[in-house]
Amino acid sequence: MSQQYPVLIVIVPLLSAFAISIAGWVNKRLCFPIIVTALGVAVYASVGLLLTVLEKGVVIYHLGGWPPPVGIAYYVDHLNGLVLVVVSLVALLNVIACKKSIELEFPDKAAPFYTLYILMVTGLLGIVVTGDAFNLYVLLEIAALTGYGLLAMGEERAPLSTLNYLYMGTIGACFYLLGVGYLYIVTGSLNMVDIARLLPPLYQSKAVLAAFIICMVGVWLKMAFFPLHAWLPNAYTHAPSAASSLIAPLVTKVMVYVMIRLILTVFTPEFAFATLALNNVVVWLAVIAIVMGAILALAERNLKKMLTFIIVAEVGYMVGGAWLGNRAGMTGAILHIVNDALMTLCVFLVVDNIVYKVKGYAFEDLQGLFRKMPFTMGAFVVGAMSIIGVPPTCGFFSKWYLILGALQAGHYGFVAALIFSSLVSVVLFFRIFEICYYEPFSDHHGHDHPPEPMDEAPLLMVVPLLIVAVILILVGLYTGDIVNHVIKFAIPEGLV
Amino acid sequence: MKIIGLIITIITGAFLVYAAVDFPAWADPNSPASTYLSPYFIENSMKDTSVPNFVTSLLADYRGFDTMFETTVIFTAGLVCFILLRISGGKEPETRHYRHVLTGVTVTLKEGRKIPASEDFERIDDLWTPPDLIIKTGCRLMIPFIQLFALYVIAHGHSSPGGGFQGGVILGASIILLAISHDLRTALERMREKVVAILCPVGVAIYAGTGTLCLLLGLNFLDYSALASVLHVDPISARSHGILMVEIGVGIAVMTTMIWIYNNISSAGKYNQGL
Amino acid sequence: MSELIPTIIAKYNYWIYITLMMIGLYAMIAKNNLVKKIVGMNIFQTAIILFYVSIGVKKGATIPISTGGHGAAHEVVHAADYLNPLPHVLMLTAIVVGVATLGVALALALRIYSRYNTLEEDEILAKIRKK
Amino acid sequence: MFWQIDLAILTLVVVTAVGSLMVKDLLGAAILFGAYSFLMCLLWSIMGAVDVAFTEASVGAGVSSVFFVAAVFRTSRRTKD
Repeated sequence: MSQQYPVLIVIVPLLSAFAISIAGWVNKRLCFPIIVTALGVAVYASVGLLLTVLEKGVVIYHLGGWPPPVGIAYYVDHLNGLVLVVVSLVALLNVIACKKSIELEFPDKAAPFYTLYILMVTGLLGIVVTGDAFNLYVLLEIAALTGYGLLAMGEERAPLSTLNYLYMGTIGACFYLLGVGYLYIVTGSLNMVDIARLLPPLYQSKAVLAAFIICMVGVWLKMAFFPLHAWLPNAYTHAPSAASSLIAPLVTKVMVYVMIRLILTVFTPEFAFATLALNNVVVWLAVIAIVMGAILALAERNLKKMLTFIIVAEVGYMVGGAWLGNRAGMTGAILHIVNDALMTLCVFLVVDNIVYKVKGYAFEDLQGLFRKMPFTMGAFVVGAMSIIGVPPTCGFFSKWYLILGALQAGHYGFVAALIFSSLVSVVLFFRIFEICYYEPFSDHHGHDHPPEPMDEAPLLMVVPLLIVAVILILVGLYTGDIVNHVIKFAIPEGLV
Repeated sequence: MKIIGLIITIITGAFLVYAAVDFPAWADPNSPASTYLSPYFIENSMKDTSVPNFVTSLLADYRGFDTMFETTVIFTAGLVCFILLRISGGKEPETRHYRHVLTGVTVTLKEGRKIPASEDFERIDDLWTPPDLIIKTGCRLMIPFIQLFALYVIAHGHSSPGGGFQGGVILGASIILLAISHDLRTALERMREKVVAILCPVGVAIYAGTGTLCLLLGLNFLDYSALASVLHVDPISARSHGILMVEIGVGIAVMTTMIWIYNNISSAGKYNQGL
Repeated sequence: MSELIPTIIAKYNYWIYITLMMIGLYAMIAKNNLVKKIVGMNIFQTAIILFYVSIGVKKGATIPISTGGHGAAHEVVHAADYLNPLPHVLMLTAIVVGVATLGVALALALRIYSRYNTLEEDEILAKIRKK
Repeated sequence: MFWQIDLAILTLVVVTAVGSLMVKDLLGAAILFGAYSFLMCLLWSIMGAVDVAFTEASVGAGVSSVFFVAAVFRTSRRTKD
C-alpha cells in the first residue's frame, strides 16, 4: 500500500467528504469521527511519504497509469513532503480543537461545514502534492471555493468581505491559468518537470517572461502579498472561528509553497533570479509589506484583526526570503512556511478559545484572561514568543536564516525590516499581555470583590492547543535536523 | 476608483499585447502546442481507449483526475450555496394561503390552523400570479424530450460531442424548467431537497469510487484497465466502460447541483414558490 | 508599418481575447454594482477560455472526433487532420469552474442584499460606517 | 470559414460584453450576458471546439443566465452604473 501513499493523501479526505455530506442527512453524530479518521489517515500517509522520500528520494505517482507528459503525475520531493505533513497536521489539530466551537456556532449546519472543511484540506493537499500545472489550477479553485463558503458563514459583514475576496481570488486564479496557457502555447506541455525541460531554449522569449510574471502576480494576489493584500484582513477577521483558524495558517503558506515551486521547479532559479534580475524590486516590495503589516497591526484595537495584519507581514518575510536568490534565504523561506503555519495556528486557536468563552476578541474583552484561562494564555505566550522570534521557539530560527540570507545578498533593507517587525511584535504582544494580566476595573473601588474564578475552555479545545505550543518549541529545538535532512535537499544544487 | 481601474487595465493590457507578439501565429499547424503532446492523444486515443471522441477520452481517461476534481468543484458550489442561503427550521409565516385548484378560491389561514389534507388545495405565497396555461402545458410536453436528449448526450458522449457535463446540465435544466413554468413547490415534489443533497455527493462518489476500485484491484488510481478482470472484457474496452461509468457519475452530480443551486437562489433559501 | 498589419491579422484572436479580458477586469475593479462585477468576472473568465480555444486551432484540421467510429482501431489516424483536443478539455474544466464561482458569488450577493437591502457597494459601505 | 461572418461575430461579442456592463438594468445585463455567451459559443464552434461550444451553450448561456435572472428577481433590478 505504501506506493499508493501520494494518492491516498488526497483521496481519503475526498471520499470522506462525500461520506460526511451523506451522513449529515442520516446521522449527524457520525460526521466528527469520520473527519478525524480521514485526517488521521492523511497525516499517517504524509508522514510515511516523507519518510519514504528521505530514504529513497523523489516519489513519482502516475494517475490513471499514464506516464507523465501524457497523463497527470504526482511528484513528491523533500519540499512538498515537508509541507504535506504540516498541512495535514494543522488540519487535524484544528478540527479537534474546533469541534466545540463549530457545534456552538452552527448547531444545524455542522455537517455541511465539516464537508467544506475537509474539501478545503483536500484542495490544499492536492495543490501541494501535484506535479501538473493545470491540475494545480483545479485544486486551487476547490480550495478557493470552499474557502469562500467557510469564510462567509461568519459575522454579518462576512459575506461582503468574502465577496471581495472572491473577486480578487478569481482574478488571481485566472492570472495563474493564463500564465499556464502562455507556457502551454510555447512548450506544448502541462507537466511541471516537462515544462522545465523544454523551457531553457526559450528563456529569451517574451511569452515566457510574461508567463512567469502573470503566474507570480496571480499567486501574489492569492497569498495577499503587499500591494494586493487588501482583501485579507476583513475576510479573515469576520470569519467563524473554526474557519479562520484553518484558513489563516494554511492558505497563504500553501500559496507561498506554490510560488517557491514555480521558481524552483518550473522556471528554475537561473531564469527567475539571474535572467530576469527582478530580485531587488520584489525584495523591496517585501520590505514594504513587512513594514506596512507591522504598522497597520499597531493601529488595531482588535486581537483577531491585529493577527491578520501580522499574517500580511509574515507573507512579506517568506516572499522576500525566497526572492533573495540565495540558499540561506530560500532555506529561511521554506522553514518559515512550516513555522508560520504552526504559530499562526497557535495564536488563532487561542482566539477561538477566547471567542468560545468570552464571546469577543476586542482588546477590552481580554481583561483578566491570565487568571481566567491560564492554559490558553500560556499557549498564547509561546505563540507570541515564536512570532516575535525568541530563541527556544521555532520563529527565531527561520528569522535567523532569513537574516543570514539577507546579509549574504547584501540586502540591508530586508534585515532592517525584519528587525523592525520583531520590535513591533514585541510592542504588540506585550501590550496584550498587559491587558490580559490586569483584572477588569470594577465599579465599586473596594478590595473585597472576589477574584474571578478560573474559567478555562473545554479540555477538547485546550489539549490540542497545548500540543501545538509544545510542537512550536520542539520544531525550534530540532530545526537543525529539519534543515540538514529535509530542506537541504529541497533546494536544487544550482542555488548557492 | 474608475481612474485606478483604467490605469491597471491599460498597464495589464499593454503587457499582454507585448507578450502576445512572441506567440506562434494563430492556427499554425507547426506551433509547439500542436506538435508536442497533442498528436499522441489523437493517434492513440482509439488504440488506448477505443473512444472516437478524443475530447472524451482525454477528459475522462488521460486527464481523468482533473475531471474528478472539476466535478468536486461543482459539488462544492452546490454545497456553498446551500450553506450560505438555506434557512433551515425557519418560522412559518403567520398567515398561509391555499388555493383551491378547481375553483380558484384562495383560503387564508391564521397561525396553527390546518386544511384537510386533500389534493385540491395547493399552497401559494403572498405574491402569486396564475401560471399561464399555454406555458405550463408546453413545458410539460417538452420536458420528457429534453430529458431523453440529455440521456442520449450522456450515453453518446463517446462518439459525438457531449458527455456527463453537458447531459447533466440539460437534465438539471429540465427540472429547472418545471420549476419556472409551474412553481418551485411542484419541482420539489418531483425532486425532494434531501434526494438532491444526497444524490450530489453520490454522483461524485461514483467517480472517485471507480478510481478507488481500480486502486483496490491493484493498479494506480483511475487506471480503468484494472476493471477488465471485473467486467470480463479486454483492458481497452474496460477503459471505454470505465469512462462511461464516470460520465454517469458526473451526470448525476452536475444535474443535482444545478437544481440545488437554482432552488437556493430562486427562493433565497426559503424553498417557497420560487420565481 | 507594413510588418505590423500582417501581425495584427495573423493573431486577431489574441487581440480580441485581450480586449475582452480588459473589459472584464475594468468592470471588476471600477463598477459599483455587485452583480455588474460578477458579470465582469464572467467575461474575464470567458476571455481566457477564448484564448485557450484559439491555441487549439490548426489550419486544415477538423473537429477532434475520429471519423472512423467504433471498431476502427486499426485505421491510421493522422494527427494533422484533427484539432488539438487538449485545450478543449482544459476549457471544459474552466467553464465548469466558472459556473461554480458564479453560483457562489450570486449566493453571496443574495446574502448581502438581505442584510443591507442594496447591491451598490458605496451604499453598503455608507451603511456600515453609519453604525 | 468566411471572414465576414467571423468579423461580425467578433464585433458582436465585444458589443454585447460592453452592453451588458453599460446597461442600467440588471435584468437587461443578465439577458445581454446570455447573448454574449451564445455568441461565444458560436465563435468556438466555428473554431472547431464542439465540446466546449456545447458546454458553453448549456452551462454558460443556459444555466448561468437562469441563475442571473433568479438572483436579480430575488434582489433588485436597480443599478447606478
